[in-house]
Amino acid sequence: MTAPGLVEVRDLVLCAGGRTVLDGVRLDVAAGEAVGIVGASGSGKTTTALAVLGHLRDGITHVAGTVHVAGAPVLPGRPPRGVGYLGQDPGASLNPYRTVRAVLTAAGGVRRDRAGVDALLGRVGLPAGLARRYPHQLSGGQQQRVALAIALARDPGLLVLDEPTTGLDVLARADVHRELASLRAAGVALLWIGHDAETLAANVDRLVTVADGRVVASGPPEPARFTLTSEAAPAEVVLAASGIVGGYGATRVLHGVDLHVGAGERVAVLGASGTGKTTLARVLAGLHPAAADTVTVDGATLHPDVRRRTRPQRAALQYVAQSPSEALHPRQPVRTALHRPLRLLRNLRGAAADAEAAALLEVVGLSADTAGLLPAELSGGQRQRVSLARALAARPRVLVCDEVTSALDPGTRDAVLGLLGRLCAQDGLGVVLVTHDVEVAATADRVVVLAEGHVVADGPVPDVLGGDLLPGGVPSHLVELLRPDVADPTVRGTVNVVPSRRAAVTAPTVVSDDSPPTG
Amino acid sequence: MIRLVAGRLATGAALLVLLSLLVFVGVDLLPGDAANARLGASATPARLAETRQRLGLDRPVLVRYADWAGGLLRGDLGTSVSGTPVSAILGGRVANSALLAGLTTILLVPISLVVGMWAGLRPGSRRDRGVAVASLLFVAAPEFVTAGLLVLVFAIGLGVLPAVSLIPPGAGPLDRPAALVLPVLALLLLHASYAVRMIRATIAATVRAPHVEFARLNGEPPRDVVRHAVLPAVLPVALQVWLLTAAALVGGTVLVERVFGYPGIGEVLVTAVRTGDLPVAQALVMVLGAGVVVALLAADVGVRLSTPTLRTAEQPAPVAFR
Amino acid sequence: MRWPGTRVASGVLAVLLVVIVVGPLVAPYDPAAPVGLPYEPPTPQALLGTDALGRDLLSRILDGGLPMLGTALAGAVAGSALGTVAGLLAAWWDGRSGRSRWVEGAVLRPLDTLAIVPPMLLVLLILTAFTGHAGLVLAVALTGVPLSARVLRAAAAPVVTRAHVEAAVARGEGPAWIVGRELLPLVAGPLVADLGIRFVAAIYVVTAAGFLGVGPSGTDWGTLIVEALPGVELAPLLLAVPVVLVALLAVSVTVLADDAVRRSRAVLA
Amino acid sequence: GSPASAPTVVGSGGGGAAESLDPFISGTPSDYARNWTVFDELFAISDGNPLPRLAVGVDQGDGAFTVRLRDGVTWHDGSPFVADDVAYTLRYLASPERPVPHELTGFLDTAQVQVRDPRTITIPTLQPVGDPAMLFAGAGMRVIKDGATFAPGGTAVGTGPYRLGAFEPGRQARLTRYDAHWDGAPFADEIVVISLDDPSARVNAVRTGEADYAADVPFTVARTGAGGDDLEVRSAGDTQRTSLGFVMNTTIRPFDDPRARRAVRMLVDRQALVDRVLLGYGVTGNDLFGHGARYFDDTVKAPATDVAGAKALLEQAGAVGAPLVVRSAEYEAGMNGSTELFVEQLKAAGLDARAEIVGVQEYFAPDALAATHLLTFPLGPFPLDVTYARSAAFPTLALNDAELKTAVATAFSTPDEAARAAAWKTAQAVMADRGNWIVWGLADTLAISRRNVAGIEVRDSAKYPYLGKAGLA
Ligand SMILES: Nc1ncnc2c1ncn2[C@@H]1O[C@H](COP(=O)(O)OP(=O)(O)OP(=O)(O)O)[C@@H](O)[C@H]1O
Ligand SMILES: Nc1ncnc2c1ncn2[C@@H]1O[C@H](COP(=O)(O)OP(=O)(O)OP(=O)(O)O)[C@@H](O)[C@H]1O
Ligand SMILES: [Mg+2]
Ligand SMILES: [Mg+2]
Repeated sequence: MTAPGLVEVRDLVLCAGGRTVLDGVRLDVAAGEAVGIVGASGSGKTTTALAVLGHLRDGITHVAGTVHVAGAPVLPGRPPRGVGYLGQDPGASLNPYRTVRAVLTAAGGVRRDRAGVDALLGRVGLPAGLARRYPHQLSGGQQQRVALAIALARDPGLLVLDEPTTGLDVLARADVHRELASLRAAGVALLWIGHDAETLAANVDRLVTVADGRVVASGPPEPARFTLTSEAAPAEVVLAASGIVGGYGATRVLHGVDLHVGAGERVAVLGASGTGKTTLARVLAGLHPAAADTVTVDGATLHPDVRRRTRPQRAALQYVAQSPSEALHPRQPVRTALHRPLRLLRNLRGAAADAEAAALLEVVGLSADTAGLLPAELSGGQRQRVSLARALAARPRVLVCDEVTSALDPGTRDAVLGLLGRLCAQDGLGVVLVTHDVEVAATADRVVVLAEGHVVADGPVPDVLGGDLLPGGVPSHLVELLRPDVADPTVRGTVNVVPSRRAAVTAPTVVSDDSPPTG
Repeated sequence: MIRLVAGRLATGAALLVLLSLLVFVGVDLLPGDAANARLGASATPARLAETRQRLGLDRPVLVRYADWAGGLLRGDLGTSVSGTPVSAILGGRVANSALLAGLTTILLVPISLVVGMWAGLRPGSRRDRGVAVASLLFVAAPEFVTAGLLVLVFAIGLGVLPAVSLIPPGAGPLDRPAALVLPVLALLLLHASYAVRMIRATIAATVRAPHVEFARLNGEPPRDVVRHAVLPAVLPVALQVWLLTAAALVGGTVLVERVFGYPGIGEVLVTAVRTGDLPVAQALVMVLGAGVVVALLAADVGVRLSTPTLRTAEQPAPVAFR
Repeated sequence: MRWPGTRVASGVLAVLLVVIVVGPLVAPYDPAAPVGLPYEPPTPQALLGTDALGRDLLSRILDGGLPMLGTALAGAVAGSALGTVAGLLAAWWDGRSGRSRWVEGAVLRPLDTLAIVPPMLLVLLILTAFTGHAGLVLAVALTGVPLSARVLRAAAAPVVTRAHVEAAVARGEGPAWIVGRELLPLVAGPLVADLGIRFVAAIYVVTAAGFLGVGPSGTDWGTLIVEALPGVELAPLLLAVPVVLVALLAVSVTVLADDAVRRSRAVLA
Repeated sequence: GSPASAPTVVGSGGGGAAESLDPFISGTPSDYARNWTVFDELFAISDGNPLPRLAVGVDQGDGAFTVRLRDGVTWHDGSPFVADDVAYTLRYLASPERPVPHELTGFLDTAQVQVRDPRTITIPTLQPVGDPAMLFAGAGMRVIKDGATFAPGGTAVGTGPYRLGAFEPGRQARLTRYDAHWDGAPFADEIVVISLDDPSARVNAVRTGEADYAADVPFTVARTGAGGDDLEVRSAGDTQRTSLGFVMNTTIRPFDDPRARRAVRMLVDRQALVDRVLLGYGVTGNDLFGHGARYFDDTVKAPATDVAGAKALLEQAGAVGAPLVVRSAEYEAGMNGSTELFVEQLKAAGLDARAEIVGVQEYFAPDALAATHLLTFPLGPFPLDVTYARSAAFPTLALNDAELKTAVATAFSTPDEAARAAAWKTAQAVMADRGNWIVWGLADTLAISRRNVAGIEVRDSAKYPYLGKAGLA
């Protein structure tokens, strides 16, 4: 199984409806080697990975080239044996209609008994008690590991991993990275796709870069970069919130969160998935009902419901939502997106509004022509800038940004974060940066760490994020902070099974006894 | 789950009450009334007035409604304007129509599932397109036209099946099963076609779902993929379609019943509405409405039970009890 | 799913529409006046033969497309429009957690009441109340509203929570802007598909009403089908021509509507 | 005929599920066919004349008449038929609990009925009745047993040629032979009366051998042919034809003017309507209802078609361009079709005519009737008493004419045969001259039957034949 030259892709050309998707890809994976593939979105990473599995998605046709796995051709449609596959989205990969045990009993085409299933779970670091659950009753990390267990059920010599951690929060990501590291150590070859070269670099032997369906670079990875910045402490406080309590129905998500932001200060709110970061941001924005009037901007108390806030209050606190593709109306041009707040919050119309819109676009680094385009005609980074411009149109004092960079590739992400930094410095704008990404948090002035709806740390970036790095680039100190079993013993044992609003990110609010015993 | 069912039944009952009031007042507002219909050409004004008085039609509509509702609470469906108690008119007929609807549904389930799977597992294939077009054609043709053609071929042409549903007194349709074949077939062609279309589409979409792709790419045998990953995904949708079809069949057998002279509620329904026979129309609205409420509730419960995310939503994860 | 279905369907529909729209102008005879004896076979004078009262079938077919299309379209559009407004409002109020739910109830409860009346009964009741085409339009619309509302509500549910909708609320937009400009454009796909289904159902209602004896008189294709039934043995064309035309119309519209569903992201995603 | 079972299909014109054992609630043709066989009437109509059945004669008295009853008649349960049964029947049909008042209660004082002896009964009248036998025959009054009630699920005891066996409303009734019938034992052992609403279903049932006889089938069946060697299409004959026509509303313009009425009668192309609506299965009418009844004047001719003359008359009446609404409902096959064609004929003559097609339950709604100019009206071969009584009692249908009123009143009340005949002649002459009827056609009543079915008689109407003498030859 582990003969040299495990995977040989030679001059592979795949087309989709006349368009070339893969244009002469050449790729080798040796037995036991870990190869990473990076590239921009749409560059053909997934298509390559699936080709290695002998699978072409509907609409893709094989034009030329060969793919051999363990010496046997796999294209077209002859899936190799002994190759495990782990998809991008663990939540969607698992059969939602079967329990973990039912799936694992027959996984890999072999029947196994109870002990066999438990052993398989053990291999990926999961307790046997999980076997009775359905996929939606698992956290994202647990789902990912069950999927891994299914892939391992074939006893593969090669694992094909397609962005296995994109949907996961810091904790789950660290867990998965740990598992993969141990597999790699056990001699399983990995073909690992990601769009984040820095994270991948720490985990593979060799990195291949794909662009427009072609392999453009190949070589050993560069070491991880991790910069911690900290600026001077700010003066006057623009946003102050104290004792924020909020939840959904009877479930309480925020248990008295305090937050203050100074003028020109960037405060990152960091936390695992499902800890209530978005809820917090929405309470601040007046979009989610909160228990009491707990938010003040420049000393003035804001009504908990945005519709009951005065016009200047609405303008003073602006909220930039998570996904740039959802934040803009797909059928409205950028001009409309900017004109509406100008008209409603600043009473600008016609030529005055046009001029102001152009100025806003310039501020966020976009050309004035952008005004006529639809969101679909913009790149992700451009879209995010338009959202920012729309928020800035109100001339806010505070900007609450919810994961504004999570959907962006590293280059665009840095540009957007840079822009925010500039705005803080120039206009004294206070920024709340909600994120689950440590690297994003590292660009702020101060970090507030949220776990289980409690603030568990609040301080300058180096204090909170310093220390050793775990595989996957997560500071070990932070992992300690986020482990909630330490935080509140009273809620132990009640696993939150509220279906997440986004299927990809399902995480338990409390990790109970059957959480990974790590290692 | 029990709370859901109880709650939904209560809402359903409330809606039925609202509905009965709407229908009662609405039908009363129609031009002409039962006295007119009853007397026909012999409806001289004097006789008309007397008949109205005898039937109580001269009283205000709300008083009559209250009367009717009171009777209903005591289990009395009232008396048709023809003088016959409504319960005697409806009696076995509701059961006969339910039999027709039930048989159709029972046959519809396996047929639509098998044909839908057969087509949907190979989306875009020749057989898939064939099924799609054929089902469309059957959906587009009114069932009484289909039924008429069936009679022409199987009863008059080949003489193998009865053209009309003659059920002797004291017997039920099940005592003459041959009489059920053509009516059920006519209903089936229409409704199964619809179900096949829906199920086919769901299967075609499920086959491309990530969890199916994942299972396949990790070497699960095709038969197991269909059994474990495709079918369970289709079941909630199919259940909805089946039960909604059953709901549509409640009172939807009218046209076919008429073609075959089947002793169901069809003819009663048409006559009652057309002659303004309020007590009968009301009783039917209640019976059929209740049938639909139950079918819709069953659909919801079925979907809930066949979807793990919904089924487990109200209970904690299994391990939490340890 | 790349098959010629869509193109064929568009072609058939185009031809049918031309026949329907131009038909009344080119009909050789007055569709209401007898031109011969009943049930005459096709002759050069009456190309499709005559109907039960000796009127020219071809003229009646040509004349009857427009009323049929008019009724079906008006009913379908009215039903879909009502359903859309109700569905969007319901989704909008439902989507705002923690806020009062009574509006949703006020919008949906009457529709639920409609939904539990078996459609055939509803058709009978309505057509007994309002004879003629107005009644048909109403019957088609009312039998369709509950389902349309549900479909649109389901389609709008994922849309109402989108960030741009919240942004609109936060900056103080009114309900007209939110429902009309934020939500409506994003449910256009399901809306078109629903319209297609309503349209086919409308044709069906017209025929069924005629069969039950509550349909309007005239040359409406649905009415022609029903009128042809008693004499089908004498003149099969009387039944065959309108049935085939209605089937072609229904099939081509359904194929195109299916296509609209397939292309609309909101339904699939 | 031989003693064999002869299942008979009889049409049911809707409402079959409401069929009742009560002969006074009868509404559908199969109801009639069944009840007419289970019960006997005092007098029946045969070829337009009263035929003594349970009664053997009537003696006129002062403000009352005395009915002599047949001897030796027994009920199906064996008890003898007596005058008390008739008295009970009259009380029963006058009972205020009944949903619909019976037509006879307008003529008879049922509260004052006197039973003289078991064979004799005296019935006081509320208004003069010239021909009581005809009154009873026209009203089709069956006699029920003293004390009878007709609860659903129960049975019915009559004196008729067949006893009621199993019965399910709207489906079937099985009738078994009553050997002790006073009119001689019937032929068939059993007759099955089936209710089928849809005309095609009735025909199909006979064609596929599931039934032997179906009454009232569409004309298209006659055109297609019976569809088998052992099948035939039968016509009920000339006297059983149904008169089809329109009635002009003389209470509003333009038909308050006799010239306008005459003009329209001159316009209508009767033959064209017969050819198309009836497919030729019938003949043109002479604008008088009552064809087939005693005293019907078939010497009267309808006005000749004369479009120019009609237009001149309309001009004189000032009715040119007046809107004409023709109201119709399909409560008899062909009503709406005839209306559509009739409207086309009026339009062709330059009149502003329009058809108003409504549902059956609102057709006779008085307000709407009062506002329409013409309405379709079919009438079977009822006695002239019934025909004229009905139209006189309804303002929209009535012709307000002194001469007509006197003639009809005389015909109703005079016991003198010759005077009655003369009065009817006068009444019909008035209708022919300035009447408001347009009876354009006399429609055949067709049945499809197995050839060996014999003995089916027409009494009241061919749509629900008398089965008492039926059998398979
Ligand atoms: N089934 C398909 N039919 C047609 N085109 C396809 C199909 N699947 C992918 N493509 C196209 O092929 C190209 C490569 O897609 P692929 O999924 O391999 O990208 P990727 O590098 O994995 O991107 P991402 O990082 O967004 O996952 C894209 O332009 C995509 O639009
Ligand atoms: N509409 C809702 N109804 C019920 N519970 C909800 C709802 N939305 C979120 N929750 C729950 O509230 C908790 C906090 O959610 P929130 O979205 O604030 O988390 P987050 O920290 O933003 O997570 P992420 O990093 O995944 O965005 C989670 O447990 C989530 O499951
Ligand atoms: Mg990819
Ligand atoms: Mg969030």
